[in-house]
Amino acid sequence: MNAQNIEQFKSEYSTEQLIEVYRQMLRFRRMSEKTAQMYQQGLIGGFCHLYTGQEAVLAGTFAECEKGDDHITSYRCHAHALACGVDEKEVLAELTGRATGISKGKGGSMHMFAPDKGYWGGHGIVGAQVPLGTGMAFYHKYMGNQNICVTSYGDGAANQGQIFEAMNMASLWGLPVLYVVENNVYGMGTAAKRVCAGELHQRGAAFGIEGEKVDGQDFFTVAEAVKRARKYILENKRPYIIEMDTYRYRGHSMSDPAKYRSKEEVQAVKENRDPLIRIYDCLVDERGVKESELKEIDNIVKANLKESVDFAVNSPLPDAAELMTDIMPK
Amino acid sequence: MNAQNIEQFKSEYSTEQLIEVYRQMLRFRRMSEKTAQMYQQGLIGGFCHLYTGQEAVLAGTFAECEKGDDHITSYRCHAHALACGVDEKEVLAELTGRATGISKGKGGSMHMFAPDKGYWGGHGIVGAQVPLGTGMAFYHKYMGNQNICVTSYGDGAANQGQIFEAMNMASLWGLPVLYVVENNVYGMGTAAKRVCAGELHQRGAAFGIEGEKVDGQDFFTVAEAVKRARKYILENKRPYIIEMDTYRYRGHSMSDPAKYRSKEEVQAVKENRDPLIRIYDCLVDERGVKESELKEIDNIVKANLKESVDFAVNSPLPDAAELMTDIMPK
Amino acid sequence: MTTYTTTYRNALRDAMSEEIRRDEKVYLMGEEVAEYNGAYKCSQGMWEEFGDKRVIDTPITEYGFTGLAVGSAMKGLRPIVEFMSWDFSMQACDHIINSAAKTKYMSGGVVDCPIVFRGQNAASGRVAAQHSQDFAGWYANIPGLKVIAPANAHDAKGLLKAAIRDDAPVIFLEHEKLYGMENEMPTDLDFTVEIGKAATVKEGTDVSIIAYSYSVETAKEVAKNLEKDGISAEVIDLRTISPLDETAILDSVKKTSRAVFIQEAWAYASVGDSVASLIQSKAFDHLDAPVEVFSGERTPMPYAANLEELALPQVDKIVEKIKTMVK
Amino acid sequence: MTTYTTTYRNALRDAMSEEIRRDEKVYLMGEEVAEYNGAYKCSQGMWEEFGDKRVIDTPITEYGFTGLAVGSAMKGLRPIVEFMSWDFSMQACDHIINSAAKTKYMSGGVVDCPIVFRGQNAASGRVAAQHSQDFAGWYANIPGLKVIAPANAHDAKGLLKAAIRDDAPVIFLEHEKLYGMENEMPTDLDFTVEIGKAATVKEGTDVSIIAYSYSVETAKEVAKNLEKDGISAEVIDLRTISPLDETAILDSVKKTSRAVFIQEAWAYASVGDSVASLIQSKAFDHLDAPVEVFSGERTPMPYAANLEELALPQVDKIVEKIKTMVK
Ligand SMILES: Cc1ncc(C[n+]2csc(CCOP(=O)(O)OP(=O)(O)O)c2C)c(N)n1
Ligand SMILES: Cc1ncc(C[n+]2csc(CCOP(=O)(O)OP(=O)(O)O)c2C)c(N)n1
Ligand SMILES: [Mg+2]
Ligand SMILES: [Mg+2]
Repeated sequence: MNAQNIEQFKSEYSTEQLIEVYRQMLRFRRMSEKTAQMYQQGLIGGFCHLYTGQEAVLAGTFAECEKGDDHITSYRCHAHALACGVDEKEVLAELTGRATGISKGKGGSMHMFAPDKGYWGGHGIVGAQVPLGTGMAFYHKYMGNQNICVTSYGDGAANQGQIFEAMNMASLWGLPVLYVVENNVYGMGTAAKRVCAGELHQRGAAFGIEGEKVDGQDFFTVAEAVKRARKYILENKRPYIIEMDTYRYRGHSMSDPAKYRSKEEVQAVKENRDPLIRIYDCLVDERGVKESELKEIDNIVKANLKESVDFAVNSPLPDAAELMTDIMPK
Repeated sequence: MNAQNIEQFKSEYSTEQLIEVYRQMLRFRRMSEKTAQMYQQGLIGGFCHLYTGQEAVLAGTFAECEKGDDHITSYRCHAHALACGVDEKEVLAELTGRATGISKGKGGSMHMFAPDKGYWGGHGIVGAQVPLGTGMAFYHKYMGNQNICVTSYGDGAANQGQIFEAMNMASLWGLPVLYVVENNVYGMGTAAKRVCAGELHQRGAAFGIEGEKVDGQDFFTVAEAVKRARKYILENKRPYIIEMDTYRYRGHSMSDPAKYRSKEEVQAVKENRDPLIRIYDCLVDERGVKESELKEIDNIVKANLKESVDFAVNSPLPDAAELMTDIMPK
Repeated sequence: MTTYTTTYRNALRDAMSEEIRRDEKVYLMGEEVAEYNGAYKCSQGMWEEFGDKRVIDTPITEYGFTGLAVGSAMKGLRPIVEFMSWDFSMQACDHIINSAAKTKYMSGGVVDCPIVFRGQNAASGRVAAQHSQDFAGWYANIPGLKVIAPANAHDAKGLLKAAIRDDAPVIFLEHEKLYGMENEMPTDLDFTVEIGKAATVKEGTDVSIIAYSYSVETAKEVAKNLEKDGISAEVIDLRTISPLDETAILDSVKKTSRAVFIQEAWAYASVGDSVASLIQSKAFDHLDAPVEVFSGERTPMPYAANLEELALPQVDKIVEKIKTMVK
Repeated sequence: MTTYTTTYRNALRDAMSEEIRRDEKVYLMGEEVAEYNGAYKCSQGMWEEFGDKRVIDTPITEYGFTGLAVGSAMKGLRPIVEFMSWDFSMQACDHIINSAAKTKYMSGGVVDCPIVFRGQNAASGRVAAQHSQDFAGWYANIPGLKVIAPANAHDAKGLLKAAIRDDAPVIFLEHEKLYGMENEMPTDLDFTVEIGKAATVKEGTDVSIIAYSYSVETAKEVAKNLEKDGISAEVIDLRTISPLDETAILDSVKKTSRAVFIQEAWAYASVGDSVASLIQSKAFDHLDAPVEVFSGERTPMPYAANLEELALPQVDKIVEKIKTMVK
């Protein structure tokens, strides 16, 4: 599959659309930063995995998905919820374990769902979302829908046997699933190269599934690849793999000091490959958007976020009776 | 890896050696046929999986293994026991559930072991022997041994996620394991092509593991490939995959009437690709061995087998006290 | 009410077929379920009738296809997943528990998972250590799952239909030794047996014998033997293991003052021990003797015929014990 | 006897290090155990000391590396396999059970599998539904396995060393809330705690409170509360869950005539229910009240702080109940 000329692809996005993309990525980033703060203040408990640095993967993917498509991912799932249309309020209320949270405070940081918005979580067992997402693609085939399921997983997860099992079936049965490997270089404290033999975008080759690796730090590169992949999947009735070359700025979870990598390594990505800086520069340099306008967007995002934090911390804890509800269907 | 010239390879085998190979394959075949009879007579119970038709895979593999190598396989494990040096008596006594069986009658058809002979079973869970065998290769690396573990599994098993997980580690850690896929065209009633996307010998490619597919019905072809693979594995400290193109003559187990394939299909293999006929013809046509000599070998094999059957059916059932022994080490 | 008579095996087939006809969201998936008609022939003729879309042969990848089926159930399909043997569910239990059983709760109630996992459970005869385990206790332990283990063809059909219509994930444990059992059952397409209700198989006054699945046959045998000695045993078939029909159990024990549980499963952390714990906790003052739990011996299942027999609950031993309890 | 004081976490590290030094066949394998020093820092400094051969980081493939370790154990190595959390053992339980626990029997005794599976078990605090399950019952159910769950640093060290030296496959359940607990223990390199022996943590006369792992802390708290009301509770720490120290349990109950079990696990098919079943069966005539089992609530673990607290055994409730039992 040949990539579209990226300049031409870029030109298909109006400035208005790109500003919206920027706003979305900023929402992911700001919420993530705020979440870190709140965790340190003790407002959030348990495991908490942030998405800072990987925003272009999500923004690019969503920019080229269509209504009716499904999305499923791991525990690193807060930004994914926003991308699907969930409000910061509901995410932060969940993170703080409140009754108003997206999962009524029962799911927590790793378990957020919004089925009405095509968002299927939020899974804590490494790799588990991949057969699940493949099953959602199975649903679309079963129903004759022209939709795909975007199934995201990490470089560490990519070694899980269940992923190979799912890919074999996806290939045999022609399921409309887009496998998105978010290769952020580490699985917890382990560098991908220490635990992954071979290339992750070629992990489907044994089953005849094509794949490619793209720069996951660049919104346009991601979006172009996803657009092409989505078309390929629906036209050919085949799954497809995109490996996103990306990076997480923070430790694996809030309790990880990330001593397994150097400050310089992180700094280099932040300076040279930051997804937000890239889209910002594009808007200012190529589209002539005023920096003040972008600043204003940031202000609005921050104001919104502040409101959401207030909403969350002022929300009540779940009622004690909630302990024993939602276990079984009525 | 280039295959050695097969005629030259053949010439490395003395006629005496080839007669022994023939005798071994005949032992596998005759015992398998006898097992079927005994099953029908009600002397054997449970699931019972025969090896008829696949004999060259085993004979060829063992011909080129060395002392200290380990072998592990699935539930289709009776011939493998013989190949490792277990006596028919112990196998048949196990099949009939007697105290004198190789597993004291406790293991049964699917569970036979002879660790002192490098034989590690005999596993009933599809795919499970593959990580186990990879662990035995890990042992050899750990101990600095110049030995490999031959790990056999079927076309159906080849889809198991745990196999991919094991292969990833085998590749990363350079484990001396030879993966032998016995592709006998069916996994139970399911044709391999219905459930296996892609080629089975390429299933390690994602991890940088090389593999090849060979004619598993021809002793020399198998032996040549295994010899080469073993050398490659030890010299390069890398795993390797050989897919054996083979065929099982009987149903999956004794309770399978095998209606999913035509009589003609089976007949064609029996007539054109029978491993025993091939080695027989080679001995007679190329080595000038008298048919009467081969007939005599068959007679001895049969006489031996008869003695073994007698031994088995006249052996006592396990003592009742055996029910609760061998559960925990002392 | 018109009825017909068929085997447990065919009752399962009929239940699945009727529900597949009734609801386009229902499909069957598993190893050998389609072209081969099922390893135990429980889906005989279904692939022929319903085709590839609704009756699906899978690769031998329990982890993967279970996860796939669960994902499709979250989206609203209603899969029936066959495990050729429940032993193989160990490859899939992560999805059964972490994905199917827990997601409703984790999602604050918004994600349902209407799915049935079914197949042969426990010792089918001479298949030895890796193919004879009883998983009732493991799955009963887990909140968010319903666990069913029918002991006759009538219940097999009625409970399987109920399970397929249920919005919860259901564990459905069958028994090879029952597949050939014939019983009468209604032809009514809406015939179901209510999940969560035990059945009194035989009324009695001296002792309550409680069991599930094939052990109900053992219990009936024990009861018949006791009759010769003038001991009147009540036999309770749990039918549903989780949720447990505590009322039925306690009512019976309050009447008989003695209780025995029979199971093929290993005793430690089993359904039987929990029922014993329940009875002594909730009917302590009614008990004339401790509750006795008869279980499979604490050993992997041996292959030898004589040992296998000894490994499973023994009618004689149970009869003897009950005699000492009652006298 | 010289002693030293250290944490449960470091006691585990010391146990593993001492055994790795002692026996060249012992190695540690798992996710993040080497360069990261363990997700919970239980292998702090080990990789530095022993290097890549003996302390091995694995890919996140529990099924595969468990099988690999089991295979190496059959050949005679003595692996210690760390599950970062026992929840993830669901991906590996087939090898733990079908390969490690059953092979000795299936092979007529000739294949041993000396291996220790260890890691954090049950609720570590706010980690919600998929990371809080207690697996004691599941593994206790299985013959061929030993199951250990130490409740203090001293036992953690002594039992882990004993487990590594044992030729059976051992399940070793740790608890995050105990990792920081400090205790005194012998420096002797051959210090071990015998597997299969419970400990009397506190003597008492009115009620036996039995528990394992972190619930021993709950039991101690309950006992302290009861003292204020003049009730003398005996606290029994099982330490080893399987094989169960029946004698210790029954001796205590015969003395106190009342028994309570506390566990974080779900009740159905649990260790607690089996202990209750045992007590009523073997000490029926000694009991002044039914055995009461206090367990985790029958729900996936919620994330919200207040709900999580309610989901776990509550000291107050237990105290209240015991008061009614004793009065
Ligand atoms: C089966 C399983 N094993 C281990 C863990 C613990 N764990 C959680 S996240 C993680 C690392 C995953 O890395 P990767 O897939 O690269 O995703 P990332 O966190 O980088 O987004 C591990 C080991 C788990 N949750 N599930
Ligand atoms: C995990 C698991 N699933 C299902 C089965 C039932 N089963 C036993 S053998 C078999 C077919 C295996 O086929 P293949 O790997 O091709 O080996 P072959 O029998 O042809 O030698 C199946 C489905 C099993 N034993 N284990
Ligand atoms: Mg990663
Ligand atoms: Mg096959």
